[in-house]
Amino acid sequence: MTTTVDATRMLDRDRGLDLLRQMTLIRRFEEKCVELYSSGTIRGFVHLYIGEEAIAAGAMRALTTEDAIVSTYREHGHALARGIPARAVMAEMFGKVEGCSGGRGGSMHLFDLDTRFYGGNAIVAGGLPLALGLALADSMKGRKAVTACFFGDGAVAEGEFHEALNLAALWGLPVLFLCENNLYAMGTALDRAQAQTDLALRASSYEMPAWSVDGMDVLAVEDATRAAAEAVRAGGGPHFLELRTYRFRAHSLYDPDRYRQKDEIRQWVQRDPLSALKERMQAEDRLTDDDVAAIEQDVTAEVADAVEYAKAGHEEPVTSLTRWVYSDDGARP
Amino acid sequence: MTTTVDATRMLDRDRGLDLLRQMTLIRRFEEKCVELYSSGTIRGFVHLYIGEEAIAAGAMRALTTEDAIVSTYREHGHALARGIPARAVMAEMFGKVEGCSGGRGGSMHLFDLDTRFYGGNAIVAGGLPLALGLALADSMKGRKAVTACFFGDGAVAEGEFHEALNLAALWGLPVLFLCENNLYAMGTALDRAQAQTDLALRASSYEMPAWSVDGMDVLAVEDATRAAAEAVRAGGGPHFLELRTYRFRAHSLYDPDRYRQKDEIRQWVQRDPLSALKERMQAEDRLTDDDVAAIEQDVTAEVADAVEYAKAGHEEPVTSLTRWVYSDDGARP
Amino acid sequence: MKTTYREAIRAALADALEHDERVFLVGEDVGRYGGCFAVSLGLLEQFGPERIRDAPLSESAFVGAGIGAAMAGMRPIVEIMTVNFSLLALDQIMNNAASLLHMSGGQCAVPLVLRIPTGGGRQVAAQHSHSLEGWFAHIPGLRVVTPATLEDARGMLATALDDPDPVLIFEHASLYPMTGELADDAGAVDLDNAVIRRGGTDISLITYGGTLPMTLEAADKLQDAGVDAEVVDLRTLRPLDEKTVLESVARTHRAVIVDEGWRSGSISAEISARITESVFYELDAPVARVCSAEVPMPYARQLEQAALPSVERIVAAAREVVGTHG
Amino acid sequence: MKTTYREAIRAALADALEHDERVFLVGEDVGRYGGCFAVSLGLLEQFGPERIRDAPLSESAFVGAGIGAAMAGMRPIVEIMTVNFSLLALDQIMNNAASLLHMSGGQCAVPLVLRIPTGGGRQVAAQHSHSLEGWFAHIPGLRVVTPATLEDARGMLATALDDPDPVLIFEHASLYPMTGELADDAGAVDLDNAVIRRGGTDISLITYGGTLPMTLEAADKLQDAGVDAEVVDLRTLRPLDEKTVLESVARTHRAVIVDEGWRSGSISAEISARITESVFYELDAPVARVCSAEVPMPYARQLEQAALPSVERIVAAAREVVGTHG
Ligand SMILES: Cc1ncc(C[n+]2csc(CCOP(=O)(O)OP(=O)(O)O)c2C)c(N)n1
Ligand SMILES: Cc1ncc(C[n+]2csc(CCOP(=O)(O)OP(=O)(O)O)c2C)c(N)n1
Ligand SMILES: [Mg+2]
Ligand SMILES: [Mg+2]
Repeated sequence: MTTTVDATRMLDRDRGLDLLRQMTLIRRFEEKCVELYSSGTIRGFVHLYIGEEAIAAGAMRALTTEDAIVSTYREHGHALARGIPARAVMAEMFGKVEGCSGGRGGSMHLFDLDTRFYGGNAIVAGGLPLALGLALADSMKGRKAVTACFFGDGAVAEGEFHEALNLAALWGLPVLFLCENNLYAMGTALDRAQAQTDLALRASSYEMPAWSVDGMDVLAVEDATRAAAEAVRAGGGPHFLELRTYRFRAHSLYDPDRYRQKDEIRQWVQRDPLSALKERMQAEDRLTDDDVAAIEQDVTAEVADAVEYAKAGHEEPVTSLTRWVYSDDGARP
Repeated sequence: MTTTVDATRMLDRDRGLDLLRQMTLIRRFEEKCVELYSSGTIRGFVHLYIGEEAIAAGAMRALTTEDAIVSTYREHGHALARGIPARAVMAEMFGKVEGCSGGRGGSMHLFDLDTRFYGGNAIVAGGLPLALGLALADSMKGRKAVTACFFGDGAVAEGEFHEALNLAALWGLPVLFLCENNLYAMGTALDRAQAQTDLALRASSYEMPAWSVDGMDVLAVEDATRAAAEAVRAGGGPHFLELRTYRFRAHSLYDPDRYRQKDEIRQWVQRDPLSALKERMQAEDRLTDDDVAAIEQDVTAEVADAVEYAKAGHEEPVTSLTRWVYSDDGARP
Repeated sequence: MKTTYREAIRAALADALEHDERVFLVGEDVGRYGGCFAVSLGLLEQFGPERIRDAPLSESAFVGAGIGAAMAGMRPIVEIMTVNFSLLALDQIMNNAASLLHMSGGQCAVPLVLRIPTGGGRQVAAQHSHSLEGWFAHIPGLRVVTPATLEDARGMLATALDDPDPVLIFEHASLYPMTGELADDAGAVDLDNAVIRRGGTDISLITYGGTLPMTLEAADKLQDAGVDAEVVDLRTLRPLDEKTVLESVARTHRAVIVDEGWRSGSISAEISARITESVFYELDAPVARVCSAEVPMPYARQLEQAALPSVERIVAAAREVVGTHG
Repeated sequence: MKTTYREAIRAALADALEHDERVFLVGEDVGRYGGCFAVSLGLLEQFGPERIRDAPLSESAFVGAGIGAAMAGMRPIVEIMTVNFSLLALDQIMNNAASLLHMSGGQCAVPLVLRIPTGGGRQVAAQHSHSLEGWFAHIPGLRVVTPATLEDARGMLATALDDPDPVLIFEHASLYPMTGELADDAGAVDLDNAVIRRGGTDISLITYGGTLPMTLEAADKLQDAGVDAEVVDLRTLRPLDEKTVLESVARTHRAVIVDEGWRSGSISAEISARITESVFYELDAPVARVCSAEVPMPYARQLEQAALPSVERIVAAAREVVGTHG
């Protein structure tokens, strides 16, 4: 079943502006990253979230500060929407000490325990077992927290996906599985990777409530996430959401993107979640051109400030190379 | 759906005698193994098949010599029913050069490429990926062979199970998955290991035909296996059978079996597949006491002969310890 | 008090579960079954299914779950039934447990304890006889310990649980029935130092875990042959207590390393390399190694025995090194 | 002919696919995408989806399928996208590929070729920068090779496919763009011998794979400093060509091993141990090692560079060993 937007909530202008600002921040932040990557300031692998912003913006708005997040290497959007300062994320991309992972993680490993953001994980499906453990710890400690675990459609083929969904359901763990189905795992289309292409059906085979959501509709994502998270929080055990989306850019800034039809991309770009929300708000007279201009200005300034902050940041001296291999040198929490 | 026995075939006395003899051979062979284990002649891990004989006997009778077999560490029954001489199997248990694996494998690693028996595998679910490859090779070579892959209910929780079923279905490989559901994985009952306890339903979530069979009814097993194997052979892609059974003995000769109710065991023992077949044949006047006596005598002689053969076998000299680590020394096929 | 290696570990587990509510045990058949080596027998009845958790056959998922629970402040003890199955969880161990602290710039400590029975010698053949503890010691971010005595079986767990980082405790299956005297007040032991189990002046026999008993036996045999051997128990394979090893070799000027791992690329090679690097000019003879033959373990008894280190092979190697073929 | 390491491997793949119908390539994104390092670009169009098989993210399943296909007489080439993901298939590699021949008493040979890009240096951080080829070389039953030149990139695959046993070919990702001249008739090369890439009399620099280029550069720098260094390229890490290494060290009496793996328990330790065991009395100085720092690879450029072997570190280590600090 696909959730439908509850129209009464649509009337909330602040909510719309908030979501629009969030998605715009992610979009502009990543556009800046592309620039900085071309100029060689940002290195390594960079996986853009452009086109998928509605999921991070909508889902995070439905979660509380008590909840825990487990993410992937395509996590700039998750990190920003969770509230990690753009400064700390950008500084991490620069590899500076001021980065949210001290410059040791880079784009694929953004961490922030203050917001219970347990990191980008660069092993496909590698984060799912971690999510079970976080949820188990919270439930053993009697916390009412939900662990939200993001992963892509490609992860569904991994053995760890199966082991994790079975164990979560078997133990009734408070995990919310958020599958970002953008139809491709690098160059491999969903139907060339999965015998069962209905991912919600796949998840429900573990006796876990699962449904699909239009991942290009930020309001639908927020509503579905809230409903599922509440069910999990209420003791309903793990839930699964398939968020149908599409990445507008290549898999990573390395990828020439030879495997997708230009037409397919064009069609999805027409469903750009930012434009979609704008149009909807405008249609309901909830958004003025000034609002949009203000958001753009505001967000551009935030990104520029983040870049300045990152530039001004410090490089860790090589003398402390082996720091954090063990906690002895101060990491013990 | 559960398959029903086609009564007309029941009239075939030879079939009944053949199956009864096969099951009796496995039963007596393993009873002898217990003796030899207690006396220290057989060492290592020994996992008894007693109670599950109907599966090996029924399934193997439905397969052809072209077909390939992948098995587990509980494979004495599979090996004997496939036609590996009791002598070679017993010699392997003794660790003799004359054993079907040259004494290097032991109880858990019976191999015989003449019958395309690709071995007992002691890593739970470790054999499933091998089965895909055997099937892929056969299909690429244009052979009409089926790869029959045995594994237990416990294997269903492993990531490799998921990866293998998905890949087999995705690539339409000629694999017949034979899941011996004896309700326990060592001390862990099915419902304490699987969120989805209907294993045929689990398998069908991969878009593969799957059904459950009474694994205590040798005729039902043979018929279901034949139907499934024919479908696979005809190009129907992978099929899955859940064979419902029970092990009458402990997990291994190490296991004190503290975790099962004596009552449960008693109830299942009343469904002993050997007695069940005998009663059915007797009820239809297809079996005389002399037949039973003849089979027992014949089988006892075969087992005794196997033991003599194994005793007379040779111990590999330690000078050839590192033989077969690489093929240089002659293994190249 | 008279006890066994198995009971000592069980007592350590019970202690930890009793005194720290953050501690729980998870693994295959650790509860209802009592542990495949009966180590956790009775703990389920004592502490209940919440804290003695039977897991399905899903090594990667429950090891990863242990890592996640550790990150969130629990003190999980995860048992992998045997090292032979640890390969299925190796991605979680190397890419998560060992890396998270560093990847997160010091935020994500992983106070996880993994208990892993290891070793060969029981005729369970190629897939069930691995000795990979030295191999795991290659991974930065992990601490790898190998209790070889009742004291260490009793005391290493508590210290491991106090460690903010992941600790892998490898229990050699052949040691479980080992019986002996243990002080009633035996408790936590350090995980930092190798220990000299037997003093000697002629040669240093360096070993750990399952091969300690046979190495001590070899030392006695050597004594009869007039060779006074010192026996060093590494105890911790990562980080190595280089100091104790080097000082011993600097005293005896000769060394034989005994290691059940396959020879090439084993921890014995690392120790040999470090000895050469640090006390080369103290050596009176090349460092020798007694390891397992480089073969997937065969089932046949005589072949398996020939593949494993033995008192005879240790004695022969030591005599070769001291040059006393008397 | 002018070519690159990447193109040389592609040519070797095309050759094999053309001349042996038992050969096929399977892995993640080897087809439609062209391989994540563009090694197999164009092969799908040339050989079709039956023989250039894109696999889902299921490392254990498709590596195991390769093993099974090899047992049944095919000659599969399985690509694991990078070594970082090979841990997910390690059970299949150690417990099946490396063990089946022996476990079956010589019946089940596994003529499988695994191609595995490896190595760090591209700022892709802790989970994507492993150099585990030396670690894999610990496993009996496997052959582990590390092409470091255009000739070996072009020629090792054919020989690996002819081998009746599993061969792991580790391609260091930093070598793919390496450009140079390759004979038009370049073909199969042996996998048995280490090769001296540069003759020298003062010291032996022993290395393999990704660190060969910097080691040769270091040798030139050392020449300027009056040190005549010999450079040995191991080429095959298992089984090791001990003879070539030992003969070189016996001539130069000094050795530095350069290895991108983490230092403790790396293949460099094994080589050091073997040198001590065999030519101890020929050594004029302790054997030294230049390895990667024992740290999960950090993202920050200066930290990663400090963690990896470098020309400077090799030169410094060599000068230390020859004692010429001039
Ligand atoms: C275990 C593993 N195998 C392969 C890779 C290489 N890889 C990185 S991302 C990716 C595709 C993942 O696709 P999906 O899960 O759909 O996420 P998306 O990139 O589409 O967001 C692959 C194959 C990896 N990181 N981990
Ligand atoms: C990967 C792995 N984990 C654990 C084990 C130890 N083990 C051996 S058999 C077994 C139970 C398997 O149960 P099931 O698959 O139902 O087969 P059954 O023994 O009931 O025939 C376990 C846990 C193993 N061999 N492999
Ligand atoms: Mg995707
Ligand atoms: Mg079972």
